[in-house]
Amino acid sequence: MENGGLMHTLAFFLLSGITLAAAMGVVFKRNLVHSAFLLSVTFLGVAGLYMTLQAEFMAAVQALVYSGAVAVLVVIGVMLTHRQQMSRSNPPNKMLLVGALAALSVVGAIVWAILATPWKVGKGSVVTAGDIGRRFLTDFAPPFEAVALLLLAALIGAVVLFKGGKAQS
Amino acid sequence: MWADFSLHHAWLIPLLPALAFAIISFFLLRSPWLAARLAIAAMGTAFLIALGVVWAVGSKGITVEAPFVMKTVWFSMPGLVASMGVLVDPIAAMMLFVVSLISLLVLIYSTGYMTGDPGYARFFAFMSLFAASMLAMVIATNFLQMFVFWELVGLCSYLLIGWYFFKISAREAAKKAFMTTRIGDFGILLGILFLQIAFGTLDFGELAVKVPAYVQQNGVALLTCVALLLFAGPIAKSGQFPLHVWLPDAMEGPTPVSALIHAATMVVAGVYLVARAFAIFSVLPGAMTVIAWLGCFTALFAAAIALTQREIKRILAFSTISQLGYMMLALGVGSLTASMFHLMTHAFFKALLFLGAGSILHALHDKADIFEMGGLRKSMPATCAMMGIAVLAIAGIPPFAGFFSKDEILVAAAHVSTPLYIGASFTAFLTAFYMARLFLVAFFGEENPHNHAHESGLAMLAPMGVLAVFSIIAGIVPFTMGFGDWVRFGPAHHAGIDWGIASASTLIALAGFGLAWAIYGNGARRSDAIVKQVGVLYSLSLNKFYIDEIYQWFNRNIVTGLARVLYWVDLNVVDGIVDGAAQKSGAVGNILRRFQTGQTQHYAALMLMATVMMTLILAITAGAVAGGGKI
Amino acid sequence: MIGLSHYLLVGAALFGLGLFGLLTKRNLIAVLMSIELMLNSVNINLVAFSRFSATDAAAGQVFSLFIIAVAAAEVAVGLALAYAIYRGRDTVSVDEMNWLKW
Amino acid sequence: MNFDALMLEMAVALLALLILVADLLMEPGQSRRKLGYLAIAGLTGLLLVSLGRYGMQGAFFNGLFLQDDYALFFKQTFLIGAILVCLFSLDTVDNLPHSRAEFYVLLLFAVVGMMILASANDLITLYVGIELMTFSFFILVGYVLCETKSTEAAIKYLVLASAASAVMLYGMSLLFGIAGQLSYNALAKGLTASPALIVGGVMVLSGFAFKIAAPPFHMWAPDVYEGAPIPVTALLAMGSKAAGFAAMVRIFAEVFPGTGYPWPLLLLLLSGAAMLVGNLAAIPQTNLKRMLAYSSVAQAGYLLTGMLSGGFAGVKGVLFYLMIYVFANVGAFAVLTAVSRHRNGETIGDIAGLSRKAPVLAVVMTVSLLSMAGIPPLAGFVGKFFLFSSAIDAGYLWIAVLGFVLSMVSVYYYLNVVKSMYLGAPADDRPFEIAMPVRVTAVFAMAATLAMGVYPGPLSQLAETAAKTVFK
Amino acid sequence: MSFPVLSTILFAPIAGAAAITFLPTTAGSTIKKVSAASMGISFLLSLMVFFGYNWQTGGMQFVETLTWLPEMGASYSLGVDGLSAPMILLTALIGFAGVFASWRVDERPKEFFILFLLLVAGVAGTFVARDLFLFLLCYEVVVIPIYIMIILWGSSKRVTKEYAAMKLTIYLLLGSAFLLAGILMLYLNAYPAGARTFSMEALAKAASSGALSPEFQKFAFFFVMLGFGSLLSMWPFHSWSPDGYAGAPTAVSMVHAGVLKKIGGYGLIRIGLLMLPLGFKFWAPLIAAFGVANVAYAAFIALVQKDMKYVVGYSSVSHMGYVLIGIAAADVIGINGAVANMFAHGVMSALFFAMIGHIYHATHTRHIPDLGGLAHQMPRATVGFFLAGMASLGLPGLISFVPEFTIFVGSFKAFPLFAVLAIAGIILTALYVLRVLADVLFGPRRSEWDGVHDLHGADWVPLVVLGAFLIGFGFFPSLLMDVVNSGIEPLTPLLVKIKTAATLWGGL
Repeated sequence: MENGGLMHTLAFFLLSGITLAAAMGVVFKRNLVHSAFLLSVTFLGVAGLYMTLQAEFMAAVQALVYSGAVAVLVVIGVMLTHRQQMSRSNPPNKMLLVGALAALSVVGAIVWAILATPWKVGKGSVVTAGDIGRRFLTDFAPPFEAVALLLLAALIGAVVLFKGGKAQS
Repeated sequence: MWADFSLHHAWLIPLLPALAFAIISFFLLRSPWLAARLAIAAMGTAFLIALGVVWAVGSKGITVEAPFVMKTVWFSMPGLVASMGVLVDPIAAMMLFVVSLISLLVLIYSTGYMTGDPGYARFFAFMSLFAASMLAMVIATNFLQMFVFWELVGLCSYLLIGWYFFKISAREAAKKAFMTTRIGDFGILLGILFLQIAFGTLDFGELAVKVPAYVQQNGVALLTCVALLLFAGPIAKSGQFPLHVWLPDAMEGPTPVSALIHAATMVVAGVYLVARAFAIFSVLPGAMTVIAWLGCFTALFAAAIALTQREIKRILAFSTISQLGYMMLALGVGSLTASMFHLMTHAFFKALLFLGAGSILHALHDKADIFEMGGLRKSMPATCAMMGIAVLAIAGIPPFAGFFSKDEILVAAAHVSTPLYIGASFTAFLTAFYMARLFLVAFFGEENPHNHAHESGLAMLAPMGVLAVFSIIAGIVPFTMGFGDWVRFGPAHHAGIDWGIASASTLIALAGFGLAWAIYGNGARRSDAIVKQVGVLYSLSLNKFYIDEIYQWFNRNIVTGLARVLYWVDLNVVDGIVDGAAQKSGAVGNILRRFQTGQTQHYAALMLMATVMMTLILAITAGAVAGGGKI
Repeated sequence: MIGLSHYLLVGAALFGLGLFGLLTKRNLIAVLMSIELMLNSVNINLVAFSRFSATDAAAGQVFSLFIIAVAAAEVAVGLALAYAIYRGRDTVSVDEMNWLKW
Repeated sequence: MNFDALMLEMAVALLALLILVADLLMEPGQSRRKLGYLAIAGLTGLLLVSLGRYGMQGAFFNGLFLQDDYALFFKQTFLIGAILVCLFSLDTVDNLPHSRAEFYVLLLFAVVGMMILASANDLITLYVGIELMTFSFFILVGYVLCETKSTEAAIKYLVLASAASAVMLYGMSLLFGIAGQLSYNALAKGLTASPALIVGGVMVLSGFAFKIAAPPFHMWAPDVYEGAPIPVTALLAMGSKAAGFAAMVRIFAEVFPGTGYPWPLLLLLLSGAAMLVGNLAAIPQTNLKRMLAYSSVAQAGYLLTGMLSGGFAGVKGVLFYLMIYVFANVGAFAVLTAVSRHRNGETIGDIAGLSRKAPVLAVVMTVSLLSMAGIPPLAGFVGKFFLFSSAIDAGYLWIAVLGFVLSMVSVYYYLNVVKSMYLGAPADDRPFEIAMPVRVTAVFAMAATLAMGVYPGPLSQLAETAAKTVFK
Repeated sequence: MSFPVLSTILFAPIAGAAAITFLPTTAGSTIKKVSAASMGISFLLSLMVFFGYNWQTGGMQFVETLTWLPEMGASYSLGVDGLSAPMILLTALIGFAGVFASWRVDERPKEFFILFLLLVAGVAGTFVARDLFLFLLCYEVVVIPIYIMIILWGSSKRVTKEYAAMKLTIYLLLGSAFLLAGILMLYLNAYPAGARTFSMEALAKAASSGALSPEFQKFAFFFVMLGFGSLLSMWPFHSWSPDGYAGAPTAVSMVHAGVLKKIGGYGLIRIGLLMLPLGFKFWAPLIAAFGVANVAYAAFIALVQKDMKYVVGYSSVSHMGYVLIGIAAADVIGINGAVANMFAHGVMSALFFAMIGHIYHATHTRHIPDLGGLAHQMPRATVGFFLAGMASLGLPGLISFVPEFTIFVGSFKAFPLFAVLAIAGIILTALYVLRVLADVLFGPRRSEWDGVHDLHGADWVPLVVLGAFLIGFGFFPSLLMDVVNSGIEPLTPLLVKIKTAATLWGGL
């Protein structure tokens, strides 16, 4: 998807529309399962946006990891923890007004920052998977190792929390 | 040779009794016999040295203007040098002689009077301490040293008045004495501070030069106030008008104490202070008139009260206050000689009167009301005779001591202002009357069947005898040997007897005796009814013009009242603020704690609000700082 | 012509929705989902910046890859905890988790 | 690519994996105490090795991972903290119903996270360091599954930490947008004054404020500290706070000063709020862990004053204070472990009469609490002295006065604990047996606090050299 | 001095405390002997220091220095001059008497004597320190031992002992918080970043060399005044002192009233006057006004107190008023008097508390209306009580007359009105002292106190030791005044310089 032209604009609006609609669905739907599915739709929308930004590797990883693994995990989580009526399984709490106020004020601040800041938009550059790979193992080697440890820790943690629960119940 | 030795070792006089006090209190508390002998021995040697000093002063011609002075530094710092030392001049010599003699006699007397008292040794210790501090005050070279021993004397009077401390009245009397003298000390202290700051020295010699010079340049106003402040001390110590209330209550102490301290020595300390600093007072006419009039009024006032008192020691106490008024009057009118002369003679016969009263009380087991005595002349002839001599002396009947000294005062008063003279004479009349009343009621009339009196022992009568002799000769001998040109201030005046005033005063005294004989002559009981017709005056005088009650009211309501108010303020206001602040911070803590609702989403909302707030703060301040500069 | 700010605005909207979900959803898993949304919006920002204005573009995308990894781990641990609390107290609603207070 | 820089981190990670494997070799029922000793031995060895590495300067991975005295000092703080925590919690861990070895593994992973944070010189390493540490703590906090309080605490920590890190990430993305690069020195040059910088900077600051529990971002601390098991609370109070400060000081030293915005003003507000909220809210507390949580919020306030001056004196104060805070904390939590094992409760009532039953522990607790309050001759006094003198030197007088006054107010609730220990009657008369390692740690912590209070020379010189590397 | 005298004075009690930790809690008498021995050593050495101090030459003697915190300019340096020689003697004296005054403590004696010895060592440290950091360290180290001693061995009469202990501790610590801020400001502004130092001489020179502007000195001194004022129980900050003393056990109130309060006065001179002269002069009228308030206010309240310890507590507040006025006069005589009065009041209040302690131990009550006529049963205690009463009255021949007189002379020039009001205070002091003496000692014999035992064995020591100083320095004041003068006289040029400096509302 080259940058200029009508096609790109059309794609952008379509994809962002899908993403935002799905996101609103995730947040406002009462039924947890619907929210879970809408969540994976959001992830795919975002992957599409990456395509419009010529970040093919990112789009692939997004689609694979998020909508693949994360969404599935969420659905499993929903199944594990809900036995009663699904339609009322995702109610809002009593803080709707306060929550809305807080969220709007933060978004307002961010929008003010985005619009008022003179972003120096350069000629832009496209990043290939090769560049990313090389950077991973040269400059960002310590974080890379750290993320590995982190995933291991999460793995052990999940196992401990589950196994512990079984032994106890 | 002895004279030289004693002059140069005059500081031994106070030191010996002080050593006696130390030895007794540390070692001899449980061996009374030894303690008494040690005290008397020490006092005796001190008396001998005093005689030596008198002899030296007489032979060497040391005068008031050129005293014999020895000084050492007590403590010093830049701007304030305090020294201790010995200053001997005719006035001091006279005082040394009188004080050491009477102390010796009273100590001997006490061996008899105090037998059987559990604190016998302690009594002699305190008496020696008193004698030491009195003698040390007499030879003081500067105001500070005098003030130091002035307060020590006050302490001893507190201890000795409160001797029978198991009696609440004695305890309160001691406290009252100390407090009243303390108020006087406040005055002296202020006076001393003025002198120290104005003249940089407290030495009598230097002040005698500097004060008159100062008065020449910038007038009397400030110095009169200083003088009056200094005079506040004598008002308290010598029981002058407003602060005399403690002296009658001081009779709670044992009689030897009253004889020595509240008749002969301590109470005259005030007179001695004014005499010692006469160079300052004499150049301040304003102060002199105040002293004179206060003295006269006190004399009259005390005599009026003494008329109606029923207890023997109270009568003598008021008579002392009155005689002290006389001495102050003499000083006020400018005659140092008359005042000192009367001081000496008064010391002898007043001590004798008190010792006599002591032997009566000793015999009648402390029954003090004279109307319950009566007819003691038969059972106590010696005491009666000696008391008679003393009464004649105090009334001023020639040739007894009192006549000469009182005559000097009347002559001096007459020269200055007639109203003072009239007042003084009328007081002389009252003195004669109440002394005669005491003598007649106590010794004449029929025997009171209940008390079976008996004559006191030799230990008590011997000292009274010596005092009786002195009461006779202490007037005529010094008069003839020119006491005037020995103890004087300014030119020596050889006033012979001014026969006019002398005869007038003798007649007045005899009139007093006559009136007393008329009223109390034969039946003592009936006589009191006559006196009652005088009505309100009688009750006023009996209750000492209610001055005691006024002071009590003031102390209870004003002082303690204010104390309670301040205590309330301290508890509720000062502490209130402190505890309030503690409560408040605890309360704030609780409020903050309540914020912790436990709801995760409340926390998240608060965090986001904080982020937004911080953005605003930064945007505003950044805007204000226009994008530059550090806060 | 679609510029940097368009993407940033989409990101901002997504971030706002995620935030709203976090604050108002009673169910723990819904809260986890909202957190995922917020992380996604950050990724959009990063990729957009690396595409339009970054001098070191690759760094942006590397950063977002790390974020994706961490987000995945987070969901795993989150669900494990949700399951643990569900087994302990039979509820996953965040409101009732207020035993620890004051 | 030089792995020498990563030596410490890799060694700890290897130690963790070693323990994981060793756990598999042991039968299920056997006590895991030996693994604990293995962890302690490994960490102590590393600590001794690291002592020799002072003076080795160097930026590796083209400037994204720093190896300097500043980072080394922090790493030693983490190591000491971890060693002492492991030491006094051997028993606690041994009595856990399940997965005892994994406790040590996760603990070591947290230590690795902290170390990476200390050396991070770019946003990615910073973020990953924070997440690694936080994730290990998520699980450690929720470790006691039989008690739902621990799980609740873990959930609260997870939700709030993820929210905070999401906000921080957004801030980082904005900074990346402005500067175009991620490493600190590049950011320092690239950041131009603009609204995005304000929002981005504030968001990053909020992330840090959450990590060091400065109000109004401190709400999670009391609940999580109370819910988590004691060793984890101790490590949270020491490790995570210190790591937070390590990264925060570096950023506020290199990245933000040039941007022209009054960042110290925000730090001032945070510091004041921390002292006020921390000290005042602690007064009514009865649960000791909760009280220590509020007290650690207050300590964050004192530490923030060190950052105001922007000179090496302030940073030296922060480094010194963090090190002695480790010892004070270890002392207090060691005693708390012994008490909670004896009475399985951590309220003031449970600690009553401790001076009769275990006088040594009572003295240790008193010394640790008073060191936090800043009473001489304990180390806290010297630490506060450094911090507040640097603040006054930079002109912020009133925050120092507030600091002094409030640390004296803090003496009030510390003395309440001392009072109950010395004056209270012991709740029961069962003999009070103390495990040897707990006793050793407690006495060692007290000795260290006293020694550094009376003779702070060497540590303050060490802190000064470390601080000078960040601020020339 | 090759042999480190001052360090031995400082560390003898600490060594004693350390030795006691190894003794079993049951060995009560050995504990007491060890503490008596260690305090004895430091008492003898301090006697040697005081009488060995060559006051003709003056200046710092028995000096010792060790490097401690070079980069902060703090060094462990000890030394004694005319100002601190009497104070260190006072500390050791009262510490020694305090040990014997608590010879009857049999409940947890081990902790009691360890804490007590640490307390005395801490206080001694403040007086011998020539380094401000060491001063601050010792200044605050004493607060916690006092707290623990009050809550464990104290007595709750009007207020619970816990309240009294907490109030005392937090009040003094808040005061010290302000003091720390003030001293930090002084330390930071006296010398530029590189050459900072804590040595007191150097800081004193900084003020005279003009490094500190008058405004700064006024501002910094205010903080220092708050700190030392609250320790010295200056008028608005005095409310901790009566409760604190009434709640504290005998030995603690002896040391606290006797010595700890004097750190306030000593600090006001050493740090306030020497290091911030213009600030001192500016605030001097306020200090004098508070001093007068101290004297009158506390004296009146002492009049209506029902508990003996409260009477002495308020009396110590009132006596500190004199010290404040003496210091505020800012002239050699006044300050000489103030320092000497601090020593005098220390000895006097220690003896007072020792005697009250004995009476309380014997009769288990301090309520004045219940007591009375104790002279019958306890003649020896009466002598001690009477001696202390007379000394606090300012009776010549005892220790406190000469200092008080010197204060009056000194302060009369600077603040005539305040001085007169203060001198009126001697009447009020006499009133409440005599009231206590009369109500407790004299009066009719009460049968309920017949079985009461008088001073015997160890109880004699406080009376003999303190009494010796009361009378000794009373008859020969130059022993004390010369040493103090040698410390204050070198200040004359400084005092002359600040004589004309601006003050709060002009001299009164």
